[in-house]
Amino acid sequence: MNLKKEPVLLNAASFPGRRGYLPPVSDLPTVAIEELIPNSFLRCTPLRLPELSEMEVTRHFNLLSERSFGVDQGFYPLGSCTMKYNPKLLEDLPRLSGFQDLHPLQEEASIQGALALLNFAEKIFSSITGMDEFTLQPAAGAHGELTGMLIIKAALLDQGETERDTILIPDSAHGTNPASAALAGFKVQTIPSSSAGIIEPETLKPYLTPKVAGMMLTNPNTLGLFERNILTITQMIHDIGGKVYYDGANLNAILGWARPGDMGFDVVHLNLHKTFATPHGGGGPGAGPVGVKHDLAKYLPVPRIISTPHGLRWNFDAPHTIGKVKGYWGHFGVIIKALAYILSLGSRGLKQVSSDAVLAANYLQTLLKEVYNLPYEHHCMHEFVLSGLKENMEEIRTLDIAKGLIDFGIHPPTVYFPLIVPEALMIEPTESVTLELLDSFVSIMKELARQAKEEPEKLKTAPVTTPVRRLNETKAARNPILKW
Amino acid sequence: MNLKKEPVLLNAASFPGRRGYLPPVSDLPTVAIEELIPNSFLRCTPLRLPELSEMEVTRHFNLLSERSFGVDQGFYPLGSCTMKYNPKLLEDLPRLSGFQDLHPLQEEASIQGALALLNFAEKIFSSITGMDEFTLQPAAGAHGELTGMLIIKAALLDQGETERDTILIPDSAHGTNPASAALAGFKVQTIPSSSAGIIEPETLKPYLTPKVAGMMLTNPNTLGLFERNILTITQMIHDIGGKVYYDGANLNAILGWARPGDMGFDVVHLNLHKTFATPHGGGGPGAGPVGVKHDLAKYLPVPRIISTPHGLRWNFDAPHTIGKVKGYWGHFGVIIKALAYILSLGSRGLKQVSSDAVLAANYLQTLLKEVYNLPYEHHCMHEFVLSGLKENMEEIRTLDIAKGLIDFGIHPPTVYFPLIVPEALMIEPTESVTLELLDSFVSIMKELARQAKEEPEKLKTAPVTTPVRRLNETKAARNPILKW
Amino acid sequence: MTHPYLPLTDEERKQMQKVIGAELADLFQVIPHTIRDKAHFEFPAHNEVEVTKIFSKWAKMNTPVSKLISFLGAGAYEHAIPSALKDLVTRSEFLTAYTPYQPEISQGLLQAFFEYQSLISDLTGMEITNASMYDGPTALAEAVLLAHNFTKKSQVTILSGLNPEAKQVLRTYTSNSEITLKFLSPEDGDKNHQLASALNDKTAAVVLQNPDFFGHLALTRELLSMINESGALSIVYINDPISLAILEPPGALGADLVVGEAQAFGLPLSFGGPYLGFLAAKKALLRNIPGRLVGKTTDLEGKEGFVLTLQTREQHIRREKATSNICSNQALCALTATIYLSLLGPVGLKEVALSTVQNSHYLFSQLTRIPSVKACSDDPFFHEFVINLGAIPPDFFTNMKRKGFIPGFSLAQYDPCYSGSLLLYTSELRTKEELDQFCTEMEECLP
Amino acid sequence: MTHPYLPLTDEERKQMQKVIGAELADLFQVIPHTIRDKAHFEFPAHNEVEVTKIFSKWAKMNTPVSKLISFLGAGAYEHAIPSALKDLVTRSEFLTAYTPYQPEISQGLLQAFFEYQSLISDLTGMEITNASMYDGPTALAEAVLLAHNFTKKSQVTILSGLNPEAKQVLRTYTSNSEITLKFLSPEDGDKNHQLASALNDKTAAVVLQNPDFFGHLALTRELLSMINESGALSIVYINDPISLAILEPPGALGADLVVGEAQAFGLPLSFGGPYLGFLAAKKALLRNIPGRLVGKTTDLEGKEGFVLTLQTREQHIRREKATSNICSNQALCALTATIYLSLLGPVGLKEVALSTVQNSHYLFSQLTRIPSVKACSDDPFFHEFVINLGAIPPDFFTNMKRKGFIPGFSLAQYDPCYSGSLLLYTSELRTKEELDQFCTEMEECLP
Ligand SMILES: Cc1ncc(COP(=O)(O)O)c(C=O)c1O
Ligand SMILES: Cc1ncc(COP(=O)(O)O)c(C=O)c1O
Repeated sequence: MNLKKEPVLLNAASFPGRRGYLPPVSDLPTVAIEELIPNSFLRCTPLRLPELSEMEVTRHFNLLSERSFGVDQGFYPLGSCTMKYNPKLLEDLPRLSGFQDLHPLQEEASIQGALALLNFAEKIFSSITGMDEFTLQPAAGAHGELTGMLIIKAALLDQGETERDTILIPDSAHGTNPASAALAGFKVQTIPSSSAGIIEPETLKPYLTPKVAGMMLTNPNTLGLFERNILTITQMIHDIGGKVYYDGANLNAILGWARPGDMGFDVVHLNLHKTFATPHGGGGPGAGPVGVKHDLAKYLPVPRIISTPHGLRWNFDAPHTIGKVKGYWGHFGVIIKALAYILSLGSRGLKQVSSDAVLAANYLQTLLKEVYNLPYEHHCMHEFVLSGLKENMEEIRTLDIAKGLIDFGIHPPTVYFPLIVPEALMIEPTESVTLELLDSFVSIMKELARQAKEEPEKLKTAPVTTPVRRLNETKAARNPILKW
Repeated sequence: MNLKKEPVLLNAASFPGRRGYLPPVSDLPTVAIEELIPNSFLRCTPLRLPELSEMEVTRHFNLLSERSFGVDQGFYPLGSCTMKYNPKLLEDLPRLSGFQDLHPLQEEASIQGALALLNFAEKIFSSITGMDEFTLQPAAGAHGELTGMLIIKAALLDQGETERDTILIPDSAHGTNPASAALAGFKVQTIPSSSAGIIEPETLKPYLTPKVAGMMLTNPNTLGLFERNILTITQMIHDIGGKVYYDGANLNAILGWARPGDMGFDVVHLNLHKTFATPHGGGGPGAGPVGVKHDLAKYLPVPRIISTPHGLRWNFDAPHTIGKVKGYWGHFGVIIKALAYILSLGSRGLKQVSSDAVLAANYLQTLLKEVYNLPYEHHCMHEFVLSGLKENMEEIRTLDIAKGLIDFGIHPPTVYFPLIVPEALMIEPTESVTLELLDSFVSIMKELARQAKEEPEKLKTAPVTTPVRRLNETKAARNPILKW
Repeated sequence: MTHPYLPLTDEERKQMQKVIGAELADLFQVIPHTIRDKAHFEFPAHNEVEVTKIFSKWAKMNTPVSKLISFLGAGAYEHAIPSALKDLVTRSEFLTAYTPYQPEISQGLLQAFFEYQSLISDLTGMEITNASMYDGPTALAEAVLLAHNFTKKSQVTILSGLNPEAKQVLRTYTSNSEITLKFLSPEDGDKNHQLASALNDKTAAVVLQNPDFFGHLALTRELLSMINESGALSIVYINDPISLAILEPPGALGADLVVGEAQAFGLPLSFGGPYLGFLAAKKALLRNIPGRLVGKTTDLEGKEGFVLTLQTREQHIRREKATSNICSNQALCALTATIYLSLLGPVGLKEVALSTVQNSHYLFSQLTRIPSVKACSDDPFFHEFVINLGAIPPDFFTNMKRKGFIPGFSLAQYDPCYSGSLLLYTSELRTKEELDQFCTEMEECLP
Repeated sequence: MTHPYLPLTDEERKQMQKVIGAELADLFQVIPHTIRDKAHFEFPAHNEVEVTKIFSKWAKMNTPVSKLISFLGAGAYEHAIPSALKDLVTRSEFLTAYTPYQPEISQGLLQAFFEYQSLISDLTGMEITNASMYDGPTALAEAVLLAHNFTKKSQVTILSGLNPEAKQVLRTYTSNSEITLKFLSPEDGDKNHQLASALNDKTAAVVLQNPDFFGHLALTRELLSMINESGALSIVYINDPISLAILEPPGALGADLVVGEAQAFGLPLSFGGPYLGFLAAKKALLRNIPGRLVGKTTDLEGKEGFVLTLQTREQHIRREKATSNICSNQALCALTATIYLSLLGPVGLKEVALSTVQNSHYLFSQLTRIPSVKACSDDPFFHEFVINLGAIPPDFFTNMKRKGFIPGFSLAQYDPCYSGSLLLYTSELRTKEELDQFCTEMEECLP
């Protein structure tokens, strides 16, 4: 309890001669460093690092933690991010010494447990998504997208399809989709969503040129709407020889109800840090395993785990592989957590997860559309997008609503995304919520609508309960100060 | 970051049908409980416990934690309590499975490590205090006092000294001292401190009747002053056949500089949760090992650890023992932490601990006596007591100063103790402080003195930055509400 | 000297001495030099890695129950501990705080202790609960002292089947008081008989453990009303309060005081401590109960909040006349129990209780099929029971350990008259397979 | 269904459906039934104790380096991790937060990332550092793409001694770009020679690892000025940034980009991840660098605070024209490194660096006394070095493991031409006794 205290920067808290840790030191007779390493390589620039005692470091980061807000602190309906509860059990398991102290280059006989775990995780992910084979290497969702795009590229090149250089991407897509496609060497063609918020086959048709390498989709899409034409769409892309990529960010909507593999997707990534409850950690690390259908399996990154009479082994022998996308084998620690989550819920539990997530989103949508604009009048899946206030929208914008929520102890929804919805407020409650919490969120959102009408100044200057008020982002960008 | 949110009570947050944990359950074919336990014993009163999901429990206790204040949050100069930093290493060690999962009644062959650890701890405590033998059984300081008093009682009874029923205790003593003596069956005689704040031999002399069983002292005493006549005092008590007890609460002042055993004390308790950095945990658990001189060793609680050709063993065979003062062997988990602290610092480090603690206290005393009354004009040891403000003391009391500190993010010192100092403010900075912190504390204390003069109302209504303001303690006591 | 726990640098130390106007040595000058000269002890400092190695070595010299299948109970009980518990209880705001004497800055801790008091009161069926005691045995001792002070009577009767640890502590605590303890034994008949023969108008209190140390269910409304009618206070001692999930609470049956050991509520075995004593009572005893109490009140703006209350009972105010000398208690352990109970809830706690009952009754029935194993009683029991092996074969414990088991607690350790008897406990953690395997191995190890 | 992670009860679900005006099944009606019908997969749920058992079994099937004395390094380094680190980094406010897009409620995280940027900039001697990359290899790949985009040139020269993991990832990342990679090898001469022969006016960047994969110190001001003069960007790759405690920082020598793997800053080995990629650059490259940046600014009252800044470089705004596709990064790992560096400080970090250097040089000198062990080079090295055993005896690794050692990394795993060569690393954790014992055992296991 310390919000009054202003944390200074570490370097300002430093005092020469203090220390926070005594590392073990060599017990050999001391040799001057100059006798071991030529002087020319040695540091002459002074080494500047903060000097603090253990207590000061502890207080500093405790103080910083008190100025941060996680799922454990309160409601976090951040659309597209699936800020569900991160069960504490998940944190204990990667810390088992048999996992934590394993070097990535140990010989296979000493890592049979790790290989078995990874192998099992691949199979579980396959069964959940309806895909045939998985790589666990990608570090996050965007990294999975890149991996998937490289796989599609490799497959096309392999077939001599060098002309196919375009990836179709809906205008509602997350920015990582076009960015990943571009990084893999593709051009990006944006496909407009219909007035119903989804992709219509007729809209798509004109874009199906021989240049098309494939399409990226998330389903439900970022408006929280299920692409009801998905079978037609994937068929259309397949018919012209393209591949379809599934951005797994929204898998939490359909767990146990539908599988991307059964929708015709060729490549899928998962966001373990969304759907499978591994904590976001203030921005990462996540993990973005990628699953493919049989015909693309040979392009997956190396190594793959294979079963041999001598136990499980790494197999690097894959002539068609796209290569490695990351050092070693992926975010092992994150994969452990996701797998523990999956095993804790079982298949029935996972289906209940998406059922509850969808129920909670629709409940909020039903009650909030009374005072906020709902651009697409359907039932939603696990999230939905509002388009600002019904009244006084000129004066009070989505940003003001977001900041107003902070003063009620609620983390704002995603704002101004997807880009196709003006004044977008993207709300994803997840399945972790109680009904009381949903009801109190609705009251607060309505109270903010009332304030917008009756005391707009209050909202325009919110938040007031935080250690700092609204920050000048333009100044930050115009005159970047990026270090002390 | 959540101070705006008001935590409701657990029972109010409960909703039927929710659960926070799935325990393992028997995999035997289910048998109705009535077939195993007669109905007459079974619960018919409904079982009322809160029903919450894991996330709700997590958020509830996170929220409660944000309304609490520990050493990790900021300066905690709580006199007599030695609120030093609790190193994080200490928390890791009791959690080793070889300690944490040890049942207290396991056979000795399977607990040799635990016995070796305890045996080593006894020896280390002996060397630090200059005592001969230690028991680790007492659960806290007061419990150590009771143990020590019972030992003295047993020794006297053993010598047929049934008349000796009085324990002498200075008026500056902590309340546990008289309470413990009384609990052990003694009468308490209070000895007044001199105007210099210590016990003078002449003052003591008249109390030295044949009824005297012994004396309890802490040295330095609770005024932070070293009892300079200690050798005379212990000699005087010994001369009349009494025993002298050392309350170890203030050992942090003299580690490595002086040992109670060398001052003539017969029995000593330690507060591992003060001197040896084990965390207070919001009020406990602590540990209060008791050391004695050879002649009293046979009265120590059973069992004692002995070394045999078959390894270390429990020895219950002690005909003079006072018996057990606690189930099993003491606060094993706390003892581990204290020992780790001691080993981390070594003997030189411990002496530096008390040197720094004394230095910090004198530094504060020197600077604060400008604006606060210092009743005893000596250098202090590890703590000192102020007697309210120099100016405007009628209006602004010690309590107001304490509450005023809270608004600056500082935990108040101990107030109104010791009882012999009017408007006492008892300040113990410990060795964990930086000089900046001490200086900023001095400025704040001076700022409060200024406020007392210039805006007394502000102080009288402090704190204002806390989730609640000053609470009505009279109402709480008059109409006790002790459960939901 | 610089050390991670000692932030002052030599330069700062010098500066401070200058401000004080004295050298460090001067500050210690007040200590007689004869004392200072003797203050010698010497041992090296170790870095974290070294300290960890030292303790790991000790830890490895033990064989914890996590490496075996243990049937040890006898007052300390292995139960599953939820993962979320540790994370919450070790939040540094809780862990590193002192007793919440400053309520404005301690509402979180105070609310948690208020919740603890409420939970224990509800579970035991009592009106008030204090904020914790050192452990079960000391809680019992304090309850007995309370009864003595409240009734002004001196005889205390302890029915058979009290945990020997509690017996011993009770003896120590009352050794210098006017209290006389009367320990009854099964030879004095069943508990009704024992009580009838012992109760008189000098009786301050009767102590009754339930389930008793041998696992038997002993507490009835009749026993308690006999005690109440005599003018004595009834004190019920509970060793595993998980039993309260399915047993009628002593408060509902008329108990005056319910005390016990709540280690089972989420605290690890930890070789015997720290554990958690609880003490619950009827409202009539309020002014007599030991230890801290948290009460609800309002602040100067009328907002609800919590404070330590009725402090005039306590040592820091009442000194030698206090209801007890206790100061530091088991606050963090009480917080642990509070979180444990919040996570388990009524359904979870019942599941744990029922599973332990079911597992132990199965084990009892399977073990007593072994020819050399005799049941010691067919009275109803909770999750512990006694078997008699006639004589325990030499190396029996060693052999069973080699096979991976701790086959229970040899009662002879407390009392030679029980030689040949084992007290066994099974928790919700055991599977049928493990129980069956244990019975097979027992049969092999026994003649 | 009730489950600890699913707070809604069946009754609440019904109530919600009523408010929505639709049944649950209706909500999923939009999914074509042919899809729904196929969505079958089946596996059981497990409670915490069961899940823990499952993972413990897997964990026990491994032999971690904590059970052995390991000389494996090669890009992932065992170092002591301070106890205080875990406690701080797992504070739930950090652990369970998303990317700090809402600055008012995220000042703590933002400040920590600003501190991370500052620390890495200071250590590497660079002007700017981003808020983290996935790992060392991907950070390098992004740096190369940056150089290509910035210089508009396409040739990239990689001097010998780059970590093979980084090589492979670099190949993958650039496979569909205009970039051509030129990997040089020791056969092309020393690094000066390699550079001289490869550099031309089409060179976008030169990549140089220091210490290189074989442990050698390679980075000199001359090399960097040759690169800079050619108009190419110099990219220095660092595998264990603890080396920066005692080596002259690349920034001070003129590097344009410094990237690498910071696992050594307090992250456990964890079988290869999550680790921490860092990317530091000269200010001139600011608008081109990938990933998040935290900047200092002021709020509407003029108070200082932190925000994510220059977001127009990033994918969520610039989409296919973004400097990179990275979104989630390694935030918590960057926080870990920040805490690690705060605890270690300059003195601690130097001690670690010096100890690893001293231990490894001692080991080198002792090992190369063994007749069948040849030093592969007498160039100066940091804390890793290569020895050649001629041929590695069959069962050599198995035998050494039985004796409790992992005798380093067999370079043949990356490249058969290195058969017989071992890369060895020693950390500050090793004692002289362990090193001597290892040498004795090596001598025994080798012909
Ligand atoms: C729809 C969608 N796709 C992709 C991503 C990128 O995932 P990551 O941040 O793991 O790289 C996100 C993350 O916010 C997302 O919401
Ligand atoms: C001087 C003194 N003696 C004794 C005690 C009692 O110690 P404990 O709280 O561990 O029982 C204290 C605790 O505050 C104390 O300050």
